[in-house]
Amino acid sequence: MMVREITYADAIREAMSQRMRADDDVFILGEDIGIYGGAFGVTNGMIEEFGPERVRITPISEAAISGCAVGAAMMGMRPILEIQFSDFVMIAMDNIVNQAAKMRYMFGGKAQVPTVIRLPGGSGAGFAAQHSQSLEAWMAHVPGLIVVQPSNAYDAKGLMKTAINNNNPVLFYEHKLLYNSKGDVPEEEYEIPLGVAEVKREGTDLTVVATGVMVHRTLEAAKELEKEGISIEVIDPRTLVPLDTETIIESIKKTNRALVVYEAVERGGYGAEIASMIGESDAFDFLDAPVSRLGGVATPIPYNPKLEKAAVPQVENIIAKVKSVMNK
Amino acid sequence: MMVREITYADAIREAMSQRMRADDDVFILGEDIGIYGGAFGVTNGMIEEFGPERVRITPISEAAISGCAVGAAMMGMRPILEIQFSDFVMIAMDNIVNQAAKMRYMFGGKAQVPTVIRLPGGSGAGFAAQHSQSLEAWMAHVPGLIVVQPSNAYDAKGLMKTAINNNNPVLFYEHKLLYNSKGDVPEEEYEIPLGVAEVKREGTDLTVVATGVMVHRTLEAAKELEKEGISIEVIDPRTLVPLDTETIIESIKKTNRALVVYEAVERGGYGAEIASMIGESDAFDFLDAPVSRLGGVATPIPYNPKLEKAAVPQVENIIAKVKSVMNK
Amino acid sequence: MANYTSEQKINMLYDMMLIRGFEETVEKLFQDGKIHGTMHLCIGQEATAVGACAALTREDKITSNHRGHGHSIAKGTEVKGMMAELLGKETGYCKGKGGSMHIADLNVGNLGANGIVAAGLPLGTGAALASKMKNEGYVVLCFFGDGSTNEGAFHEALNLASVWDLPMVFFCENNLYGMSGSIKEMVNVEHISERAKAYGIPGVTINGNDVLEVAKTTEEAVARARKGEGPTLIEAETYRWRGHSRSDARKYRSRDEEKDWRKNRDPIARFKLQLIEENVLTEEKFAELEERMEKDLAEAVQFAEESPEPSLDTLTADIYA
Amino acid sequence: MANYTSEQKINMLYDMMLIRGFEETVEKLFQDGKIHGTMHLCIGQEATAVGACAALTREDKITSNHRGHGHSIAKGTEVKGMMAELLGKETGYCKGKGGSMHIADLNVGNLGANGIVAAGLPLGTGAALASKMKNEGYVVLCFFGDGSTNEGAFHEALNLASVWDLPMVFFCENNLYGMSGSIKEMVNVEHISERAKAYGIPGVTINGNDVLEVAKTTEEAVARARKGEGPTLIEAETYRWRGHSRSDARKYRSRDEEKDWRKNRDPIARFKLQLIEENVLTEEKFAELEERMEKDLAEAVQFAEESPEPSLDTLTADIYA
Ligand SMILES: Cc1ncc(C[n+]2csc(CCOP(=O)(O)OP(=O)(O)O)c2C)c(N)n1
Ligand SMILES: Cc1ncc(C[n+]2csc(CCOP(=O)(O)OP(=O)(O)O)c2C)c(N)n1
Ligand SMILES: [Mg+2]
Ligand SMILES: [Mg+2]
Repeated sequence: MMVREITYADAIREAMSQRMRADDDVFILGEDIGIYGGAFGVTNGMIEEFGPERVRITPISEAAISGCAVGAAMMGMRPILEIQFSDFVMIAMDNIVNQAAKMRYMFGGKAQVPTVIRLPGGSGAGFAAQHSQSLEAWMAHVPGLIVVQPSNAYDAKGLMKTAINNNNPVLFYEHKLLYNSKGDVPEEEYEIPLGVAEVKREGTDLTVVATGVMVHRTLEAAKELEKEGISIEVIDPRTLVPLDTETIIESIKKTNRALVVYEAVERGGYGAEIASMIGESDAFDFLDAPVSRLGGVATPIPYNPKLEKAAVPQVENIIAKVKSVMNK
Repeated sequence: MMVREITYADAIREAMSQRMRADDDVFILGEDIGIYGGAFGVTNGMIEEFGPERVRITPISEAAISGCAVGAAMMGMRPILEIQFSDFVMIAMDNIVNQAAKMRYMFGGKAQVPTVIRLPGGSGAGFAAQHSQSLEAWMAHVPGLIVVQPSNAYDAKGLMKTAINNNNPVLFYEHKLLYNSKGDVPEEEYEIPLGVAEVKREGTDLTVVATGVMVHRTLEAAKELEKEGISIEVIDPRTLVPLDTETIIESIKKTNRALVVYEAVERGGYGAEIASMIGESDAFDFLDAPVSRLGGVATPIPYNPKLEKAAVPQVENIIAKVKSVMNK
Repeated sequence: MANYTSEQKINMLYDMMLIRGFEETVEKLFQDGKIHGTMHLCIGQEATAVGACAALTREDKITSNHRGHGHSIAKGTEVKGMMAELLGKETGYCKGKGGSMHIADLNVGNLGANGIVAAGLPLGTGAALASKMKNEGYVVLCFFGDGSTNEGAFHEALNLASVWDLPMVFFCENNLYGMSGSIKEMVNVEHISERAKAYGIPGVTINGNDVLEVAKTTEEAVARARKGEGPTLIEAETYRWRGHSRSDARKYRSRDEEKDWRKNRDPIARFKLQLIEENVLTEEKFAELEERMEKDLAEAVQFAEESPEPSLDTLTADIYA
Repeated sequence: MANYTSEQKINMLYDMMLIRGFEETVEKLFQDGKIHGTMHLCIGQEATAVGACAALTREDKITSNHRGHGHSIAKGTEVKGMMAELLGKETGYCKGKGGSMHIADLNVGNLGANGIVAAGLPLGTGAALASKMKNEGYVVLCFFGDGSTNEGAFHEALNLASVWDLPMVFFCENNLYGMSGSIKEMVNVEHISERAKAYGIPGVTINGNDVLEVAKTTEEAVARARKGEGPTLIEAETYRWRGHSRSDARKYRSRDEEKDWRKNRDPIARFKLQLIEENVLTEEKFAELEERMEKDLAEAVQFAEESPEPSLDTLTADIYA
């Protein structure tokens, strides 16, 4: 396969474009996704290739456009909806949670809702409290939804194809800070299966389960820790629902220590689910220390850059937390 | 104090009415809360006493009326908003999460939002998937919000007064199945502090932290288990944010075993936060068994009553789960 | 504009009778404790459901709301499967998992009732968009009540349908109340149909208890939609004879008002009389229809009662495709 | 209807100049990397902010949106604290925690900018309700753009304000685009003001670049609101000279269109000329105003740059009251 270095944003665009070339039922809709290319340039050039019928610029109406995506999916299309910032999904919650997630079940299996909802999330860009949240835990709590959170360009492309071809509503969490991060990505289409985590780094002393941008910060921390003789294994679940519990559990049986690192507010974040799952699994008997979590501070995201950084885990926080767990 | 037996619904009404008599800034708004008395009769008779200015019947406009409550609170009123079923809060999420929860912080402490949002939740009444959810975990994940979940008439009255007098947005989760449950309630006003759990039953073998309607099912289970020689301690946190971690931890240090029981979908529910918190606390070293959870099945709530019962923990499930933890 | 044949008119009358009979049966079963949960009966509103659906082909779609039994029957969904669903049986349209507020029958273009007020409108825009993009030619008609026009979803959906010229008909059943809220106090316009102006689409107010007027008006709107000229907002004035749902003392309206609508504006009595005057119907024929209806409903109830409950292991079936 | 004194007119002109100068300064600081995040400049729209606020008393309130710098300055919020906020400093109106999209100054009735399109409207209904219930007599004016009128929150808020006769003015700055979306393609009405019909309230479209016309029209609406006659929808036509936010190639509109608005419809140049013709202003006086503006802004920048950053321990301060 021909492989090049492209960005996370390019990878998402490529996956969507390749699916649109292959499948007439696939189309994208959202605010400013036409000539503007979307708030983060992810759809740059797509309207030029596919035209305004399949790259549908919408009014600023999150309730209508999310319902439109769900209704179109129900009738055989495969819409990809861009919510400009994941924070605006508040206005689309009814269509996602009360409609899309439950429709198949409520109708006795007689409908399906193959739609992908793209949600750029996360802090670090100075957009403050209403444009920087990480609320994937909400969606992961809702039966009927699939929740995907790619941490790099390769996964973003592969998971996007998987998401588009999946027959259920898929919440696709992208991270603002990752859009320009580059990685090796094959030109050809490929799928990454749901519920298959990736061991990003092998280690012996402690297993860190990290999501999204935290995967990178944890890998950086791992380098530092190695110098101090601490060897950590880093696992990126890649998809929260379904979750690859087996890979996580097996790793912890080996390392005997577990830390879950996530950007979302620690309290009630999905890391709490992962930590609880570990505690209830048969890895429990292998634990030499409590399963620990390092998540975001319980605060709205502040505008000031120093405060903003302090609100979510940084490399140094991860290093410190790993050490404290090692000393337990 | 003069004490009578009244229902959970009566207790909430009495607390609101007493506050409205004492404080002109307190008023209620919502759909059908006038002569209709609200979907569950909680506001019966209030419009007759307080009139349409302070018992404001609204159009069916959850986005406007939730924003209206927040804006009025910001300007010195103390609105109590009834969302007819907690499931409809989807349409009010922006006002609660992006506005009310963050306003004080975003404005550098220059505003406050003293409003109570009443959310009748839970399953068991045959209302199916869109009228039976338990999504308190969403709110408990959001900094800036307070989350209250009374399990009985006494707590409902005391926590309602506390909520109304609190200067922050308070999500007040009521349970459909509890509205007609009776309890001893003083006529006079009283407050129950936030963040103070109640030990509903003392025990020695295992601590169950249960919320909402699960408190009652757990107490029933406790009676059965006692016959079999298993003594469980039952704790009702009463408020999820703030959470009384100390009472929970101390209890577990005594019993050495912990189970969290909740109605919400187990995956990603607030019980995961409680379980993780326990695992990370200094109760960890006292644990003789993994911290376990018993929550709702990962399914939309079905209409058929047998299936509906099977979707959330019942007394027999709690008994079985306790035994399995005892045998670990 | 179709001139309905005698047979078509008789079918319309029968459907209206079947809807009312169905609702009365459901009410009875509810009182007998055979149906649980809640239900929203459409007795008194039979002409809106039947008239609107008479203007649709089987391929056309509808989205419905919480008060959806009539819409379903009018669109061709069968009372057997509906009754079984209300009894929570495996043979119900939703295998007993949906109940009254979620009956759907995609085979006849019934995209489902909905428990969330106004939610069917955004969903309808999506179905209409699919029709347009796939060139399938079907039209989507959304049923909703007067009260739901104050939801943001109503506004956003009508605007989207208008700017995209979607093949849709927005059909508002104005029965004067949204639960206990009198529409006169909930909006500041004389007619809901005036709201069409905000979207640059036609809006019309009609007598929702005259099934032929409803059918005629809807046909025009459907024709417009099919031609690609975009959506229409139809406001059909009618009245809900029963309470909002299972428990409603109806303190918010007067018995006189109720009596007036029942006595003087009964859509079935009106149509029956009209057909008799047109010599399309006789009392004998009407009696036959009643017999047939009772038989159909009796069979439906028997079918529902004899059907098995869903097995416990179906609890987690059909969550994901 | 107030006839503005020369002094008032000069103050209006100065406020417009100050707003533009503020935005140009912010733009420069952003390019120099001294301001991070994003910003939405209102250059070209100075007359709407100043004209609307000229019709308000200090006790009256405004809610604003993402493009709120002009609204804040016009309502009396000081540039020092605003600039400090944009630089993320402790002395900023939000102690450095809010930034451009969340500047608020309750002391002068500025209830805050908002990062969520149309969110200020429902909040405004609440403030107006408080005014009514507490008998405080203040009016609430909500600023929002053309694009936000397609949000459900717009619909629900206008309806609620109308049925409750809330003392409000809904002020739409129609600058032809919502980000990249041309309003012509996003709504099917000629004028946004036509949407008032759906709520039974007055709607009017005016030249948003004529500050006196804006002030006059707003005054009428405010008077109406204060009398308890309910809200008014004002659509003020204007133009955003800059891109939507920091990074915008403006491919969705033509350079000619931009040139036309800048050359021929500059609200400041227009008002300046008018005041000179009225002999209220001279070139000398104008030069003085410019000097004063530059001094005010230079002081603001210096104040902001010299102000300390918030200390890390304020991270979790002011979350709960
Ligand atoms: C979003 C939402 N808000 C409120 C409700 C509760 N509710 C169910 S039906 C109804 C009244 C709807 O009135 P209308 O649209 O006129 O329909 P009708 O019942 O009169 O047929 C209300 C308030 C709901 N189901 N969904
Ligand atoms: C709910 C929501 N949707 C989308 C956005 C992204 N967004 C910010 S401003 C804007 C355009 C708003 O247009 P308009 O209301 O006309 O105001 P203008 O920018 O033209 O002043 C959009 C789409 C948002 N902030 N909030
Ligand atoms: Mg109605
Ligand atoms: Mg605009």
